Amino acid sequence: MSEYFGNIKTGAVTIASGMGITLKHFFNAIHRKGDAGVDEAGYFSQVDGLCTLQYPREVIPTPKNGRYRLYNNIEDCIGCGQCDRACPIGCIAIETIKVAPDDLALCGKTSDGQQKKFWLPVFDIDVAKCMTCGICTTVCPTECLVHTPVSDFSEFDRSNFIYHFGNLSRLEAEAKRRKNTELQAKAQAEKEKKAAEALKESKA
Amino acid sequence: MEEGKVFSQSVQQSAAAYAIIHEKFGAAVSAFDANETMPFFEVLDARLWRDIALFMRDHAKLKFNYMACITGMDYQAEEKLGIVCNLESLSLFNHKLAVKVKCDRDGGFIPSVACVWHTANWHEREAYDMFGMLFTGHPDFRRILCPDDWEGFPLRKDYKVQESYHGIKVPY
Amino acid sequence: MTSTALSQFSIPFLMGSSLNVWSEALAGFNLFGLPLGLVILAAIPLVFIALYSLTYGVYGERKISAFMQDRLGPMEVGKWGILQTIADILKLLQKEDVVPTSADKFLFVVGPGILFVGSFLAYAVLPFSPAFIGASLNVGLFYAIGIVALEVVGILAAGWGSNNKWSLYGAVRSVAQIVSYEIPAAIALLCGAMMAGTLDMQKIIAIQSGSLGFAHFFLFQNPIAWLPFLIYFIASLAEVNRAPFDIPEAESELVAGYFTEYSGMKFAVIFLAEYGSMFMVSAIISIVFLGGWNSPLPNIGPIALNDLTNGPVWGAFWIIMKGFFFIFVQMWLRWTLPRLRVDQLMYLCWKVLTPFAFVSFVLTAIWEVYVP
Amino acid sequence: MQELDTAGLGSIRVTRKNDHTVVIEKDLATEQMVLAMGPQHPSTHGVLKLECLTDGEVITQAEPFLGYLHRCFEKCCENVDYPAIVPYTDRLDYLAGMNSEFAYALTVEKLLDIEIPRRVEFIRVIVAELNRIASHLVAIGTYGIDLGAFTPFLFCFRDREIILGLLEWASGARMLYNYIWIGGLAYDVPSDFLKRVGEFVTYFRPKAVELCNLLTKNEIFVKRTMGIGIMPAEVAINYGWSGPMLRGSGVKWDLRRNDPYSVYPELDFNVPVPDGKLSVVGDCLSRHLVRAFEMEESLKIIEQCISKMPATEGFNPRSAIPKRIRPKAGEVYGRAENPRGELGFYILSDGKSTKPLRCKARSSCFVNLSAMKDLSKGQLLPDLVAIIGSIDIVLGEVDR
Repeated sequence: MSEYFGNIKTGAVTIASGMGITLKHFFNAIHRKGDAGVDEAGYFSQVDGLCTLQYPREVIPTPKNGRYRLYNNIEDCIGCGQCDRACPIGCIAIETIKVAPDDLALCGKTSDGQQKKFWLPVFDIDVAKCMTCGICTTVCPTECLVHTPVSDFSEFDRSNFIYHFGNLSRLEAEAKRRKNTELQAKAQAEKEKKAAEALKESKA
Repeated sequence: MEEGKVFSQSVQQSAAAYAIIHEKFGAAVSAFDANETMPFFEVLDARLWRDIALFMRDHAKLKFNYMACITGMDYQAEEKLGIVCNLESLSLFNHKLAVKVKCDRDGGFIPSVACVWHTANWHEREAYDMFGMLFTGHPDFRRILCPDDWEGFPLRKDYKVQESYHGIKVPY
Repeated sequence: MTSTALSQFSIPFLMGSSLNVWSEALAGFNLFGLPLGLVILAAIPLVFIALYSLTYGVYGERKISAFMQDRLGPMEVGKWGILQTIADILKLLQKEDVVPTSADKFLFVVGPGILFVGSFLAYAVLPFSPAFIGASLNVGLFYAIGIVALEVVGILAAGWGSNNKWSLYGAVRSVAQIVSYEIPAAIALLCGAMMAGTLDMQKIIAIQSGSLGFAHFFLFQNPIAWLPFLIYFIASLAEVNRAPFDIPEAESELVAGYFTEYSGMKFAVIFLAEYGSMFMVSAIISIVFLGGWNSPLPNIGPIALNDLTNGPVWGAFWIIMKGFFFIFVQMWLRWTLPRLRVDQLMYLCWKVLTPFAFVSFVLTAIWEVYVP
Repeated sequence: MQELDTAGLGSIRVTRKNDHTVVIEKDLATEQMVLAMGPQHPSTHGVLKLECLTDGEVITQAEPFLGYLHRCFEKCCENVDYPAIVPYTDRLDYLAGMNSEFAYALTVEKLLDIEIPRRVEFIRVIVAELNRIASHLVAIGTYGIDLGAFTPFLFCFRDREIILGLLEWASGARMLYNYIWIGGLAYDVPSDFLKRVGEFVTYFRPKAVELCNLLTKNEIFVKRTMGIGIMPAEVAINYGWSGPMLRGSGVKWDLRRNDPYSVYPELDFNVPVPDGKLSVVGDCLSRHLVRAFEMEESLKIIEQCISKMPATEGFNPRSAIPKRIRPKAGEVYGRAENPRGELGFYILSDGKSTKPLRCKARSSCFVNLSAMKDLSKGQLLPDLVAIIGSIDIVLGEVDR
């Protein structure tokens, strides 16, 4: 019999204490917790209250080193392809054209003075496949490929997820390729001429 | 234990456990490979694997009552499939040991130890699902992760992905 | 609303404060011989029912649950999300009304209808103010207890009709629950009726009126009255499938219980029937134990608070406020407690509530007979 | 005694007694309903399908079906080199990314046998324990929802949001970090990160007590979970259970204590095991209690790590990371104590390539779930939901 009444007593007591907690939260609902980020000093001194952030209007605090949208500062990119090899998913596509010796100056240098040896007509990152692991940003020698803390980059059309960072238009790229093929053809012709002369001398 | 190299305490415990097994099963059990990261021995005669398992679990000084996992393996060089079982004695002797059992590539049989450790039930189904070695005496033997009518065994080294599954293009 | 009802009860209460003067003038207002004032007076509670149960009950629940859980609740539609429920109803209106092919079409359609009607039929007998009562039956309380059972038919039709395993579970559970919780509920209300000596809702409330305000309420008249009050409150929770007893539509087990297959307006009908019956049950408990439209404020010497705050329109205010208080407690319980299992539910009903209901019934009888 | 024909619906026996009383015995064969608690169900914690044979509310057999979230983790590992597998291990148990990375990094470091700086070890323990608390908060919150209590879930996720913020501040991502690399860390923790973690510990303690009063002590919660899904200790070991499940059955086995790794031997924390006073040993409630008390232990560990943390001058988190990770030929089975149990990695390397020859993940939820078939025999449907909630499965780790 005592177990029967004990059951009812503990039931009533625990339900009452549970309801006390929810009522305390209900009456505390007049305060709203601030929207400070965890990286700000006063985060834990904010008042305890409703902690909803109304997303489109109030922005969700992300720290400066957040790893979200990829960005490639193409001027600094030397086209080495390290990031393409390191990416576990392989969502980076790079095409490079060797810079002809005479327009090295035209191609320019990276911000820290390194001479760039490749044109970059195509540097595509398929952000839909990217899992923001950040390995490409760590292997990049000139650190031009970085993650920006912009966490909301949703698109309506899937093809917009392929980010094009290449800095050559198709025509320029065509021109550069033709120039390279000519150079190669000339170099090839010289080599044959030299080989033919060497052959003649060896015979003579 | 040929060289005089001093081994860590856990490897010595495993060696002691191996000695008891070797003494009972003799030839059916290969030499003890005392490497630091995972000491193991191989069961040469696969048909005895279930008896060895029962012996390891119930022997007074062994008491391997906890099976951590069974890993399916594809030894392409030796044209064999195999499993690696990590066994451990929980809260009794605290020693660990790994056991390897091999069977030939096509239509190979390994006796199932699902009746010795319940963990083996699903692990063996997964090993079959991924590698295709058959486990005799398994209570409920079918694929676990892939769909039942999937062709081929995905984790084999010579596995070619099927072109389409129920009309859905498979290669990504 | 019949004019006799008005004359029979409102005259003694029309005297006194300004609110009464205003409502009396409105009552007397005639347009081309048509008693327009009476129609307006009658419309107020009906508008309230439609406004409350269709919109602000749902909005209130979402806001109260949000505040209890450190959330904001709906804020997008309207100033503080006020128009949220209207937006919901419009959304549900334009949703396709899917009737599953293998469903039993007639039962599937009729189920929500019976459910909605069952929960709103009891409003006919609720006295919203001394001047207004839908139908002043002299067996009002008996009718209210009886009509609640109609919901069971609606739930069973909906559950069985949608030919879905989960709904079948939900429906069968709810039949067991509502039918078995009728007994402690009825006995607890019987204690109230015993104290009043009549089943007529108006008379029950009239007996509880007096200059001392809340002292006249049955809850304080009888030392044991808190027990039937508590029993009826718990049993009423179970009857409207609320809080710890929402087993028929247990979201986490039965997906959505008996209304899994419903979408569009049928879902809205079931959803609002629940809120309708929530208010109905709170109104009954406040009528029987807390003196429906009587104001709880006592007359303290010269300041005649009680007389100031009584009268036809004040009456409607008081009963609605008491109803809202009990609805708040129901919501408060829902967002605190986990759900009972079916067999624990039956244990609570037959092993705890019913015996205590009989005990309180006997004690009230002793109190009524021996103590003048 | 006369047998009536019921066209195969069971037997009806009518016996006439001498005083004209008639006794009718009926045992009609009621058909068992197959109920697919399918991959899309509110309380299966992910895409798990349970095919239940139900006789009324009682379940005679519940057969789990897996594979809906199988992403061929082991096949991917064979085509990607060692450091690039780390982001894949986050996606195994996506509620405890740090712990999974920790287990993988430990295993490969055993193969490489390189020496890890002490500060790296302490940072790893702090972020792993923070992730354990976050994972337990999800487990307790969703367990409350399974039984109908919505409010504790919201309190749990409000506090978990702070932990995710802290981990995002340290590693850059909220849930899938790629932070613990093989041999070190991706970045050092920001300057006043440790102070903020200390503030979090003092902030969270009263909140945990409030959560305990609201849910764990609630009589209805206790009635719904006590004495349900009882698993005795030996059978739990035989099923290969680990983590809170094994400790819930009364076996005092915690890898941080029994097979110590990293700096855990230097830290003192006790391993909570139910003693039968608050709950029946081995039932759903004791598994829940183990998780609740473990959060308190994790807070203690974090506090000790903050006090013992070496200074940061001249510390480079990537100092011990070899240029090309090409481990020697051999195989290793390394493991760590994940919030859901023992996550083990078996790695076979042939010494020549930078890609593992075979990398198997021994997932704790996969093994804990295998006992579901026997655990759910003869239970009621609502109890089946309570049992699944207490096993606390994450389908990412079950299906790999």
